[in-house]
Amino acid sequence: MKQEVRLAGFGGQGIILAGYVLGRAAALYGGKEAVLTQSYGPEARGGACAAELIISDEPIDYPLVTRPDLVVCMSQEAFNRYGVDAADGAKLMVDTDLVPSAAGSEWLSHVRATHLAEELGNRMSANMVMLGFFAGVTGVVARQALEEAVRNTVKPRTVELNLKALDIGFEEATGAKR
Amino acid sequence: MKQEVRLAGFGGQGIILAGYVLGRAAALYGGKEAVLTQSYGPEARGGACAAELIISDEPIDYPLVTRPDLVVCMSQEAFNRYGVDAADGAKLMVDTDLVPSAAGSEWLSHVRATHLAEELGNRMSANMVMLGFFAGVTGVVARQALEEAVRNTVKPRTVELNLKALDIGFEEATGAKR
Amino acid sequence: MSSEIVVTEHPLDGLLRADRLPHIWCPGCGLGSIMACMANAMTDSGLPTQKQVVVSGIGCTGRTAGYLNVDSFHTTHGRAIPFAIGLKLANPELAVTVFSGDGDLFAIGGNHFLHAARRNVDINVVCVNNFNYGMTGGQAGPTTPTGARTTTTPLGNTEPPFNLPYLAAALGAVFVARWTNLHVRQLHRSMLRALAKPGFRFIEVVSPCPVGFGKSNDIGDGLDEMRMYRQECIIDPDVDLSRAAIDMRHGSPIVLGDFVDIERAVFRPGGQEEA
Amino acid sequence: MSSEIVVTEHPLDGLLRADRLPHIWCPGCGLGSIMACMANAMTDSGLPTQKQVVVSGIGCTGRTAGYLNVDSFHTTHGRAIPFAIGLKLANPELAVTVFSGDGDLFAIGGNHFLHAARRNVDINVVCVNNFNYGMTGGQAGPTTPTGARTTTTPLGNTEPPFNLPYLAAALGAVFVARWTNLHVRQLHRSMLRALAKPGFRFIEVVSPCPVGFGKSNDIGDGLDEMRMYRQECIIDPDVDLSRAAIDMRHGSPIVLGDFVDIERAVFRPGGQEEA
Amino acid sequence: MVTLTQEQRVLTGQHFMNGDVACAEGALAAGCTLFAGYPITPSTEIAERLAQRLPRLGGVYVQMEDELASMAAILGAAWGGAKAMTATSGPGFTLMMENFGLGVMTETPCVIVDVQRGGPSTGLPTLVSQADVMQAKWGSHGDFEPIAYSPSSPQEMFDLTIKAFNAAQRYRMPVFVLSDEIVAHMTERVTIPPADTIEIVDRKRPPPPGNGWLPYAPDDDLVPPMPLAGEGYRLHVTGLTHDERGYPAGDATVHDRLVRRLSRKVQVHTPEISLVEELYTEDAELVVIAYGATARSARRAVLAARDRGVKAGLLRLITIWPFPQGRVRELSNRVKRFVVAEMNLGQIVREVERHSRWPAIWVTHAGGAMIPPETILRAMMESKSKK
Amino acid sequence: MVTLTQEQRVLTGQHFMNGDVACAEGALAAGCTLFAGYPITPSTEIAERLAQRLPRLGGVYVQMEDELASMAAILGAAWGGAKAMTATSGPGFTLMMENFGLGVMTETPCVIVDVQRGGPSTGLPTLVSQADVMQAKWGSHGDFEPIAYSPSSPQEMFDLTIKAFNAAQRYRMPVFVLSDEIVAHMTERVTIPPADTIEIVDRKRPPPPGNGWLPYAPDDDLVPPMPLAGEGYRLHVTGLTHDERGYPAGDATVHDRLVRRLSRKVQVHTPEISLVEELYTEDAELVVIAYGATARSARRAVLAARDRGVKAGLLRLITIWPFPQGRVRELSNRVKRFVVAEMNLGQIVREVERHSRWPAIWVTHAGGAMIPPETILRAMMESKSKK
Amino acid sequence: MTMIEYRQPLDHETVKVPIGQVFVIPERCKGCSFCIEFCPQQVLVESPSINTKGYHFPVVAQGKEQDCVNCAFCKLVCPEFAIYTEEL
Amino acid sequence: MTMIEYRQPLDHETVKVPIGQVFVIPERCKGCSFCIEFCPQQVLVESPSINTKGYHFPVVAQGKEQDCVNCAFCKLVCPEFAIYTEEL
Ligand SMILES: Cc1ncc(C[n+]2csc(CCOP(=O)(O)OP(=O)(O)O)c2C)c(N)n1
Ligand SMILES: Cc1ncc(C[n+]2csc(CCOP(=O)(O)OP(=O)(O)O)c2C)c(N)n1
Ligand code: SF4
Ligand code: SF4
Ligand code: SF4
Ligand code: SF4
Repeated sequence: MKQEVRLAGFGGQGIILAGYVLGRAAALYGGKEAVLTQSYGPEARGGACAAELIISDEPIDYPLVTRPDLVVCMSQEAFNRYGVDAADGAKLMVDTDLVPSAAGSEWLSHVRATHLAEELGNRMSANMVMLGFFAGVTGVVARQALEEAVRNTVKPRTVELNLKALDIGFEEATGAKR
Repeated sequence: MKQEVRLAGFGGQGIILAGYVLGRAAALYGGKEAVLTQSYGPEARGGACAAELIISDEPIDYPLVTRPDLVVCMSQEAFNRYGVDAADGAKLMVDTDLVPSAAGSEWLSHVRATHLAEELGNRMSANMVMLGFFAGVTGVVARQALEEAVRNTVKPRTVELNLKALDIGFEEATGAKR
Repeated sequence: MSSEIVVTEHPLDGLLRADRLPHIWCPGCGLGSIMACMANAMTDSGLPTQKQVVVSGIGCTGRTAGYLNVDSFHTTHGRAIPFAIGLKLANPELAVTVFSGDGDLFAIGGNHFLHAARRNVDINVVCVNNFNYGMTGGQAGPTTPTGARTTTTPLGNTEPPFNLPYLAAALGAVFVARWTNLHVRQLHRSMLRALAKPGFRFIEVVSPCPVGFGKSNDIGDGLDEMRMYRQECIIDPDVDLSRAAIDMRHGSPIVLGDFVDIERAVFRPGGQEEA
Repeated sequence: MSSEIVVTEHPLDGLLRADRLPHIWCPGCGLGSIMACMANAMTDSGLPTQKQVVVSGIGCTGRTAGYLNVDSFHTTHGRAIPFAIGLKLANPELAVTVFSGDGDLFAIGGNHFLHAARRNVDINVVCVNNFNYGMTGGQAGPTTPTGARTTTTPLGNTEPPFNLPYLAAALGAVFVARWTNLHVRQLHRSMLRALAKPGFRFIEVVSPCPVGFGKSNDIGDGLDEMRMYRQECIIDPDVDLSRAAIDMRHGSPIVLGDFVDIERAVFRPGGQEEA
Repeated sequence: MVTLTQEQRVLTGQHFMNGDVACAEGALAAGCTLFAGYPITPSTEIAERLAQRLPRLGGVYVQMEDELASMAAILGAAWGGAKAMTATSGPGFTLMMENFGLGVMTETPCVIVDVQRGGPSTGLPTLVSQADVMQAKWGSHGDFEPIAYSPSSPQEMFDLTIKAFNAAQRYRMPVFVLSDEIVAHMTERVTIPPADTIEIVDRKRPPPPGNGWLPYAPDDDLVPPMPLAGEGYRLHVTGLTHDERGYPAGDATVHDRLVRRLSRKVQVHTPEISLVEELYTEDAELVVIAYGATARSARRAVLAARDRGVKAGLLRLITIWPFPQGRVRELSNRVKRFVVAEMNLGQIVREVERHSRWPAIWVTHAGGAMIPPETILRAMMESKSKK
Repeated sequence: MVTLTQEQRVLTGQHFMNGDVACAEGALAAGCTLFAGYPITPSTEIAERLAQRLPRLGGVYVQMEDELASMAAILGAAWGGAKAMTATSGPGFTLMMENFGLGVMTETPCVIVDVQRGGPSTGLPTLVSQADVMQAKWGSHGDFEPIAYSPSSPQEMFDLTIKAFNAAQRYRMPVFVLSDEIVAHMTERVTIPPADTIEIVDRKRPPPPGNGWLPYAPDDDLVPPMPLAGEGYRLHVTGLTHDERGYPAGDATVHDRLVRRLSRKVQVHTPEISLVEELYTEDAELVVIAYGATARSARRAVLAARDRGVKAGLLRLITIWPFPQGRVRELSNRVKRFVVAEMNLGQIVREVERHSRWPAIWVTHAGGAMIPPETILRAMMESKSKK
Repeated sequence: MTMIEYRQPLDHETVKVPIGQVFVIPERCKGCSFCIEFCPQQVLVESPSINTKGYHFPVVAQGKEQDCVNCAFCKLVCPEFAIYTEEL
Repeated sequence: MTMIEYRQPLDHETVKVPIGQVFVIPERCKGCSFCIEFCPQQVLVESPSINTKGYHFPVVAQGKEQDCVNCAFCKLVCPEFAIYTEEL
């Protein structure tokens, strides 16, 4: 089983960190192979930004995502660009408030990640809310693996906050529209 | 007919200039082919110095002197180094006063070039005295060619002096020991 | 008389490669402000646009050459000055401005600055000092203030930075100034003065790099850094330049001004007689 | 008590690679005198010979590394300083002296000087200034006085030379001096002072290159140039260094002295806490 | 002499790391005590990691004013006793070439990492290429024989950096790690073994000073032992042609002997140095040769070809230099075709052709993106059908 | 724009000149208006000659602070309208490589003379080698296809410098003259023809500014016309990968297209560019391939071999790059063996082997002295007897 | 505290100053707020709506329609060439 | 005119100064005359004979055998390490 994942948004949202936590969870605590790549380059500054992962049970040779199975969009721009992946059969997840144009669409999963993070008291945790949601919806990695990855990745004093955000995302996933 | 010539002395004697005049005379005014090479390198500073020429009726391919036919020594050091060329059949010419160890040797040509230049009023003309002598003894290039080369090489105000020095050398050659 | 009018073109667009906007610079980066001053000064200088040339090295600042709609050269890292010298010597009619970053001009490119200033080559140099290497992601450079954190000085920079105006003046630059991207009016005027003079002219422009220097040093965004300039800068054209180094540790001020404006024989290549 | 005694060994031979003598330097070249001062200073400094290291670049002066019988490195043109920095940082016990030419240190190598001085790296730099590139046959360089003739400035040099002590001082060198190869006693003492200090130390030594600069400028041989030094030099340690440039056109003096001797925090690599 | 505290030096365990960071950790695991460099995309994270790590371990991170200085500094550092390293990319690699030559000539051990990006010139600063491969062999004036490792994964960034340090010490020379932007920037699992299981090679040490020992007289392995500054040997080290004492010798014979030895000391050890990985080459008729990131595409292509019943194999070059000419020669006697895939306009394929009996199939791209497996597969299938 | 007075520019007549001086005169004859350089043995006399000559003709001689600056300055000068040149040797050549790459990428015409001396590193500063030949092809990061002339005499230093200027203008790129210390320092007769008989090529000029003309859109010959700074084109010139407007484009497809075109513009013109001299190749069984100073030894060896009844021939490469692969292939179908003689450890012989059907005989020497004719002759005779 | 220089007549308190019209190119704005913060007359505020990139561009504050003195500071300081003024 | 510094007691006119012995290595000398010209006591002159390279090395002038004050200036200034003095 091999899955290609694309997390997209804009600089400053912690997209790359979310990708890293996901990959780490899969590769170190989830018994899988994982490779993470990301957009680089000056054109990416402050603008669009994406983390791409392949998560697989087999060793991974070609490391780049070509046809993502799972796509997360955390900005309108990202959705404009990657929404089409759905045509290729990808499952899409969006932050409802950040992708106005997707509002009400039934064929993708919605979560108000940023909103929920704000409720939690830290807008910057939206990435973890989204990650929890993503994992809950897709089951690509186990919850414990993700938690372990968070614990070993973020600064000690922010572990609790991030785990909480992850939780919220998982909970949302239970009731998420599929 | 091809002849290999080596002019040797120390820095400041005008050895390279003499070589240049000889080569130029042969190549531009003497109807011959000529190539001039010289010693370079920091080790040559202020110390030994040599100009080497091949003068030939045919085009010259390999440009370096390997077995000189004609050797001029204007210092004891040069003689110590190149005197042995005589063993290979080279004809040797020395400035008598500068090569004490060769004094009285019958198998080479002597000329008091520096002494004669001093008599002429300019020690620095010893190179041209020697060149005149050399040409007179060996006939490698015609006198007119040499004179033409001098005229076109040295600074205008020193032409006369240099031609005079050349003359003196030629005259010496007439009576030179062979 | 009314509220704002929404338009799609800007009066400076003619001097910009407007088809390349938006530029790649981050929100809150000061580079755009400084380029705006430059574009204004080029327009206002009275020099024919056709004869104005901009040469940049590599870096965020170096991208300026790609946005100004004049003959513009985006060279290699550190080599804008010698490239500019070649241009100027080959065609003395050109008005050549080098527009580049502090790392480009003073880290890898320091030697060319040294010699160009000594020779008093007839070029104008605008150096944007954002206290770090922006393009590569915020490493320390030779202008990073002592104590500042960057991605390569996680425990604080142990080195003293160059005092650029002092260095330029000591080398004999005929015009030397320092401003910030907040002092756009003075900067614009300073640029005009520089453009009007022959010889080696140098303007340092302090500018925020919020994603690099700003972030590492908890300054906040570009606006916050500019607020800091408003707080910390003093204008003193007569300052003893040897005391004008930028030291952020002690809350000592950033001294601004047009510091030097002298005449000195302009470089002409070896052996050429004066016209 | 008697006339001279003919011998075959010299008391400094131990600090020389005597098997390589005579050196390649021309008769009348000042380099040997300066190396003698250096050898004496190294001996007299009290520093263990084993820990003294000499690093040179390329040029006639650069050959010094090959004659001093200590650990010595003859690197590439212009790169003696960064090589020396690597040595020093890897083994702080070493006492590292860079001994090289004006072209090596200030033409191609200028940038490294700039940064090493700014950082106050703990190395000692001796620069022999013979006003030209000796090794390559007497071309103009950045220390060639204005108006001087060389093989590449047949009509006279149009550029102003660096004022090396001023530059070094402006960059923050902790010890700055200038002497000539005639002032061997003072030079020897200056070298001793430099060897005893931590930080970036700089000594410029003016020296004749009779086959290059001397010949092109009708100065005569090395002795004649030294007679000129006797005539033209003044010792003034308190001179305003900005006025200490060497200008041979106006018969203005060559100012000599130990000009700067200050304390300043010595470079320690990024993030290392002071011991 | 600078030494490292051992605690936290080797981060034994499993990590999810990008190639640049893994390279930095490999350096520390190999005993790197000094890094001198100048930032450049896409190698900068190596410097940044070491700027964080080295000072805390008692080592030296120094950021120089440019790449010329960086290269000179690591040479100096090596003579001061450091295991020294720098990291750069295309333009910086070019600038390092002069002092790389000094390192070759003076036999100075150190490691240079080049993370390849699109060139020539500034080209594509953030995107991949493999176009500096020939430059590693020919980029400095004069003749020399380099050693260059080509990692295909973050794990290999770690492993091969260690090997590069060891080769540098063993053969006394600057050694290259020729990485590329893809491998440097991708994040994967990296396993760091316990410190005591990591082989570390130290330079051969000479007898104590003073017995007429000649610093540039090689042992039987053609490598001279290496003294350090400050030990009392009164060394002279020069980039000029030198004799066995280390003294300048402006002589053609000495020069030829020296320059040949410097090349031969690598050539004779090619069997120990050279590393390749092979897949299905035993029975392959068509062998793809690739290295670095491209080898990952090649692997996928070979597997796909096997699926289609083609007897395909993969020869992955782990060392690019010295080129494994022996192995290529052997294979060329057996297989029918080589397909060489690389992100440049054809560099290693030239070496392959020199050592094989027929022209190879060139799969090239100047850079900016990985060569997709499909492109390689297509070339393989076409070559089959043409056969 | 700087222009030269015509009087005394071309010193028509016969001269006894060394190669360096002849090179400088060739530059002037070709219309060189600006020289930027930094002295280095054995090329310094080129600079010195131009320092004497250019200012008196109204041209520009500027001595820069190093070779990095020199190379950058001639690129700038070319955009200012100059026919610009620099001259250097090994270490300086290495330092020029980064901005040479900028010249390639921005298609900037200029001439770089490298007078080869013994390397690596400082090596043998005053003695000959030919060991920078591969560096001319691979010395800068990324892929490119150079043009390099290899003179064998002072006369050719003159002639080929002119050709180099012309090729630079015609193909819009930096062009190399790869000389060597022997040819540069030997003095021979040099014949300078009348100015009006010397072919001078000027760069193709674009249509007047303002009609949507694309500065990096090539003509059919793959070379774009070249505007100058100050003419009103509002050019943007960058070393980044760029599109036909000259604007940065961080894209693999644009990159591959651009880099391939830059190589192909040389490759497709190889027939016009490539120059060889042949001696007795019509019926030769054994062909010696050589260039530069070594070709003079080779000529002597071939003549000597003929004297001994061996059917020997000489293929002298006048252009080294682009490598005359076509001619080598043709010959390889006819002759029995190639002997390749060069003052390096084997560089061009590798190209020869790639394009011929059997290994060549390597006659190599790292440098410091010419390869004597006898050495080449011996190799020829041995190869005969082994046959 | 430094002086930022605005173009004002020395006696600007008493003399009638020129009145300016603000022009904005919303799509260019990256929301840095330089113009808003440093307008000497505090004429500008963030727009309530966002542009396609998601930034709040500057608009003239309610009640400040007559306050722009056409000093053009915003034109010089805007890094995005997204705002300028003209004399009315 | 500059001061070249010699090591002399301040009261050297009245106090007995050390007396030096000159040692010469003739084969090293390149005849630059630095020692001869700048010896503060003018102790040295050119030798009548030449060394193998042809240079006139320094010898103590006749009548000056007691004049060397062992200031060691010649030792420092000689570029060839061809002369030195020792205190008697
Ligand atoms: C030879 C070389 N070395 C390194 C780099 C990488 N590099 C690109 S820009 C830059 C520094 C930029 O800093 P600065 O000049 O201050 O400009 P900024 O980006 O801060 O405006 C560096 C190190 C390069 N392009 N070329
Ligand atoms: C990269 C490089 N460029 C040029 C040279 C040639 N070169 C050797 S020494 C030298 C200059 C020497 O001048 P300086 O440093 O003043 O020393 P001097 O010989 O006068 O003592 C030059 C240009 C070189 N060796 N390497
Ligand atoms: S990285 Fe810094 S300097 Fe570069 S565009 Fe962003 S803010 Fe500006
Ligand atoms: S060339 Fe000049 S500097 Fe070099 S050894 Fe001779 S005199 Fe001294
Ligand atoms: S200054 Fe420009 S980019 Fe910044 S908020 Fe104002 S209009 Fe927008
Ligand atoms: S100073 Fe030395 S080299 Fe010069 S004359 Fe005296 S002994 Fe000879």
